[in-house]
Amino acid sequence: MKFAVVNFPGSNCDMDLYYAIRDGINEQVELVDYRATSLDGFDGVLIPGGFSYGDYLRSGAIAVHAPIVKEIIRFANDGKIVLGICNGFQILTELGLLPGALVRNEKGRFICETVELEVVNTQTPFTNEYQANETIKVPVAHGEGRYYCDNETLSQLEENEQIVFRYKNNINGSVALIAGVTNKQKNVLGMMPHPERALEEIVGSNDGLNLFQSIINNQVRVNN
Amino acid sequence: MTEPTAKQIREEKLYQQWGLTDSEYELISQKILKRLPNYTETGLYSVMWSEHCSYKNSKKVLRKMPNKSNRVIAGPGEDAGILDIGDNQAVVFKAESHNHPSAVEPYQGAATGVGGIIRDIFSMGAQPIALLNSLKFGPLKDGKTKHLVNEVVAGIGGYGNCIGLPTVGGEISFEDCYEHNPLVNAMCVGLLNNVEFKHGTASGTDNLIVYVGAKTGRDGIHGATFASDEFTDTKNKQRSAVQVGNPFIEKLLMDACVEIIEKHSDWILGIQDMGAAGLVSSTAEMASKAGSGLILNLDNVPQREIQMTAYEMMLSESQERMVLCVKPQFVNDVLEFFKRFELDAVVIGRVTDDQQYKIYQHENLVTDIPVDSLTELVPEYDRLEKKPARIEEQKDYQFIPQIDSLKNTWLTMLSRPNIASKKYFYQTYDSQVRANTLVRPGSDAGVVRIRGTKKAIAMTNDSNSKYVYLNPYVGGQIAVMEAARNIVASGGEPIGITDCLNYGNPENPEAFWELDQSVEGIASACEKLDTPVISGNVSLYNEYNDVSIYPSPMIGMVGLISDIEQVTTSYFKDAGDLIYLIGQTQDDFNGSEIQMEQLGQLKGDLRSLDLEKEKLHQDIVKYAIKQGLLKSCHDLSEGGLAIALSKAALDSGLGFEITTRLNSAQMFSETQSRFLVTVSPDKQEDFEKLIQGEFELLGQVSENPDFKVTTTNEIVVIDGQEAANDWMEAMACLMK
Amino acid sequence: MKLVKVYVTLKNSVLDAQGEAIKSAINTMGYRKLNDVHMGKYFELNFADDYQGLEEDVDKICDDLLANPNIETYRFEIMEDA
Amino acid sequence: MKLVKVYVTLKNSVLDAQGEAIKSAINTMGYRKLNDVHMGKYFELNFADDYQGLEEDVDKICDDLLANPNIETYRFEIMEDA
Ligand SMILES: Nc1ncnc2c1ncn2[C@@H]1O[C@H](COP(=O)(O)OP(=O)(O)O)[C@@H](O)[C@H]1O
Ligand SMILES: [Mg+2]
Repeated sequence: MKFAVVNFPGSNCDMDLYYAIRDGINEQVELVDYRATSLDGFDGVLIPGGFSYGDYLRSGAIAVHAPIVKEIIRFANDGKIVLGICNGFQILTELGLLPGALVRNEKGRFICETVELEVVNTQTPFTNEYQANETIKVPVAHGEGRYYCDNETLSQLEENEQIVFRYKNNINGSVALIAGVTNKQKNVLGMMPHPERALEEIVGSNDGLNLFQSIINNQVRVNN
Repeated sequence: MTEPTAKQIREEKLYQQWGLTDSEYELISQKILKRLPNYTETGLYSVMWSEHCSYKNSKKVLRKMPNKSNRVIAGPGEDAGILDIGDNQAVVFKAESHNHPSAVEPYQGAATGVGGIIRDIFSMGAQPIALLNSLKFGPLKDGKTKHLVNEVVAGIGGYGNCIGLPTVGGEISFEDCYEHNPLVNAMCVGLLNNVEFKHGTASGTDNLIVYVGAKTGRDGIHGATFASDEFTDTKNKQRSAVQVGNPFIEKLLMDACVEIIEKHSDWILGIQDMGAAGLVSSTAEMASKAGSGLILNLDNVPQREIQMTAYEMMLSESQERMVLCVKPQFVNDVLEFFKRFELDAVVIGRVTDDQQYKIYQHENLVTDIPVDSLTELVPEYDRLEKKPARIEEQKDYQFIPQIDSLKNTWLTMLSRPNIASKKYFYQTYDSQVRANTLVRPGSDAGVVRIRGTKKAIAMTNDSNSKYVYLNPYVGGQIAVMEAARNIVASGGEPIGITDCLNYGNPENPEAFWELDQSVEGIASACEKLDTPVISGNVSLYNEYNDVSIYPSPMIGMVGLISDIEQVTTSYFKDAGDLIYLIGQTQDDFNGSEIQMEQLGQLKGDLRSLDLEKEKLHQDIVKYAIKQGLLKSCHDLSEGGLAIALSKAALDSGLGFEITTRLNSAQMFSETQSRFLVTVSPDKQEDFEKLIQGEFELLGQVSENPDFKVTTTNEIVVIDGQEAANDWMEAMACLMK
Repeated sequence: MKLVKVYVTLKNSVLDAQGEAIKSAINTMGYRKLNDVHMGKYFELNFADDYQGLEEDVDKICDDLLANPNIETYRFEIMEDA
Repeated sequence: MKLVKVYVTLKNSVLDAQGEAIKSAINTMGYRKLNDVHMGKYFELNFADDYQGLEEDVDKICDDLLANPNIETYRFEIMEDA
């Protein structure tokens, strides 16, 4: 598979994702500039963490107006794989590709810690390598990671099994402990935790590897 | 707006308000210029001749520190020092203090401190890879200090998190003397792949000076006490001197500078950040190093505010700006290059061969002075020294703690602010971005691997000013050795240091003696370890109402881990592992945390440090780690053995059961040169054969989280959960 | 120049963590007769004098950028000249 | 209830990083007749009706907490009842 890592001004986990693909799962990957207007030739788009445009207005709000974004929307609507991590998740909600919003942590402070997540839905292109209800350890690092949606949206999320990851402990005050959600079609995932920081035991955990591996598996399955 | 004339400046001695002395002013007007300096020129001299830029008070002392080793590629005098780590790679690091700006405006002061030190690293052509910080505050007893702490920590996190560099280590401590004069020191470490690149020079006639980054405003023009009511009617508008950081722009600037040096070093001759004293300091230093002259045209400088004077523009400390010296044939390439990063880049001047520093504004020549007179001709001072009376008076005093209940004292000590877990603070720093962090805050040193190699870099910030206060020489040695123990315990080989020397007024002979003595101590320890001092920073005049802070040298040490397999952490790993104490424990309670707890003040002298023994113990640990004998390793510092054991246990969720030859009081002794290590039972023989000499097998790590301790005079069981609560929650509780 | 003032506030259904924190800080300071605090954003935008269809455009700018309709509401005022 | 509206803005001479970022975003969106943007904070505080000396106290609250006098200025309005 060939992945694009979309780089916005202020993205700072772009290389982490790049290495995750190149060294973690040995697939093709390229950085794509926010001014680009085409994603032709890519099978998956990854939107990295960081502080796009300084996150100066709201996290992810300004990035939504970058040229590449139209193409990301088209890509997602074609049913292709889109993954947004941390700031990438914030951008996807700002874009409306994912429901809800990410607001300031309940305690108001930035939090960097390795947390336990429950894999709620293993029937997605991003989680098929995990066991049902498996607990995984993945780092978080965010100040605005509290997932919010209204009750109606929440019931829809539950009904459509869009909730993919939940925190074991509610570190930031998220609605229903939500750490990651997909769109209805399940080809777009946004999550606050950083699986790309959990690829090797030596950095503390390799539980994130299966997420990337799942994407590959899914592709194989689709192709067959 | 009318500026005072040159004559007025002399007659009304206005230069004094800028910090120039009569004799300095005379030197400038009579020997150097042979005329009276005008307003702008006087301003340039006043900042360039300040202690901060010229080190005129401390130079003599600083020369005592070793700065050579076979790894040193660049030492003091550059934006940051460079050490060879093999494979054509080098580490670049420096620490910087931002004490006064943080006292005035804590969030922005701390944030711009971090931003400034990062620029020092990437202006050397290095990719910054990690941040550390050392913070000292007054006791957390009132809202004011809590606010200060909150804002400083938020500023440090805010900048580092946004720019995307992991903060992997640091320290926070609390003493009365910092109540009105907090210390905020930040360190940045970078990795250099282009070892050849010469940074920071502006040489070659007709090469161009290019300005890149944020626009210039009236930020941080402190010296401008001049700019009082006489010549401004919009006083308040003019006076906002606070620098505000913009980490978003700095991220662009960092990426651009690293890339231009890596890929296009042939386009440029030099690159330098605009730090303290902004434009003047960066350009004058570049020209002076190259032995060239310079012409600047201020009309081209990007400006954020209107009607700025030449003086204001030259001295502005607006953040996130760099200057480059560019070969004329590549100037368009350079300007285009930065445009790609959406950064403003403009030509503001060119290099000349007359060694004069000339500034034009609105077509007037507003400055015309010899370049060297700004950087080289600064007078150096030999300050008076006097040993403070307290030192002689307390020479023979020895504090011995009174332990009525080991358990109670143990728990009390765990929750002391200087000992309690600082996670409440450091968890607000992203410590993992870039996915290279192998050891996060919480162990002895932070460790970051170098991707694509087996190497890793260990780094730490250490300072225990209580020791330095009691005995500056030994205290200085201890600061270095404690840092080294942190590196060694993490599996690293110490290779060099940077420092922030935070002291009181150098014109006070006692404060100057403290500076001199402690630097000698630092120097002797560095020589022993072959760890040169390759960069650093001096912050003098830290006092309030004529009372100085404790002499507070902060040591930032970097170590090389040749194989990531050797990375070692401080916490226990498995139940059943054997716990050893390396080093002998004596009654060392002067300057200790338990002295502060029980006596409420510092008193007495320190035992002199046996550098041989210290080095030996470090070597033993290094060797044992290389042999794969240690499962955990922790250096003993504040609070002694009791605290080291507790931390190792609490971070692992395990407990321990020990019996020691020490008495209960000695559990809190702070004797130097000690390590706490654990060894798997099957390695016991190998380990004991190796260490021989001074060690004690204390007992074992236990599955049960309780601490079971037998001293020569007591048997106690401390509830692991209770200990965890006291240690983990103390900071959050105090900050409420 | 036309000055536009924009106010963006969180919807009531979204917990205003900052507002809560400020409220408790104000209480700690000793002011006890405070019922609640909400924190929002305030923008001043200066447009050219001859701007046609300003109101409509500002509305779009708010909707598309300055506020996130999932969680926030906005209102604005156009000051005739400033 | 007495509603107090507080507006906190950066002093003119202080770099407004947020305002600049927003301005260039609005430009990218195609609205070009924008001269500048400033971003500030907006607070609504609800106090008890019978609050004596409200104005003075709000002033203190602003000075000590809501605004950072080093870099910001503030103003407020007391709405008689809300
Ligand atoms: N301001 C800070 N920033 C980052 N890490 C910190 C900070 N303060 C303390 N730490 C981390 O907490 C751990 C314990 O620090 P410290 O109490 O100084 O212990 P030690 O005496 O073992 O060095 C270290 O890993 C240190 O890096
Ligand atoms: Mg320490």
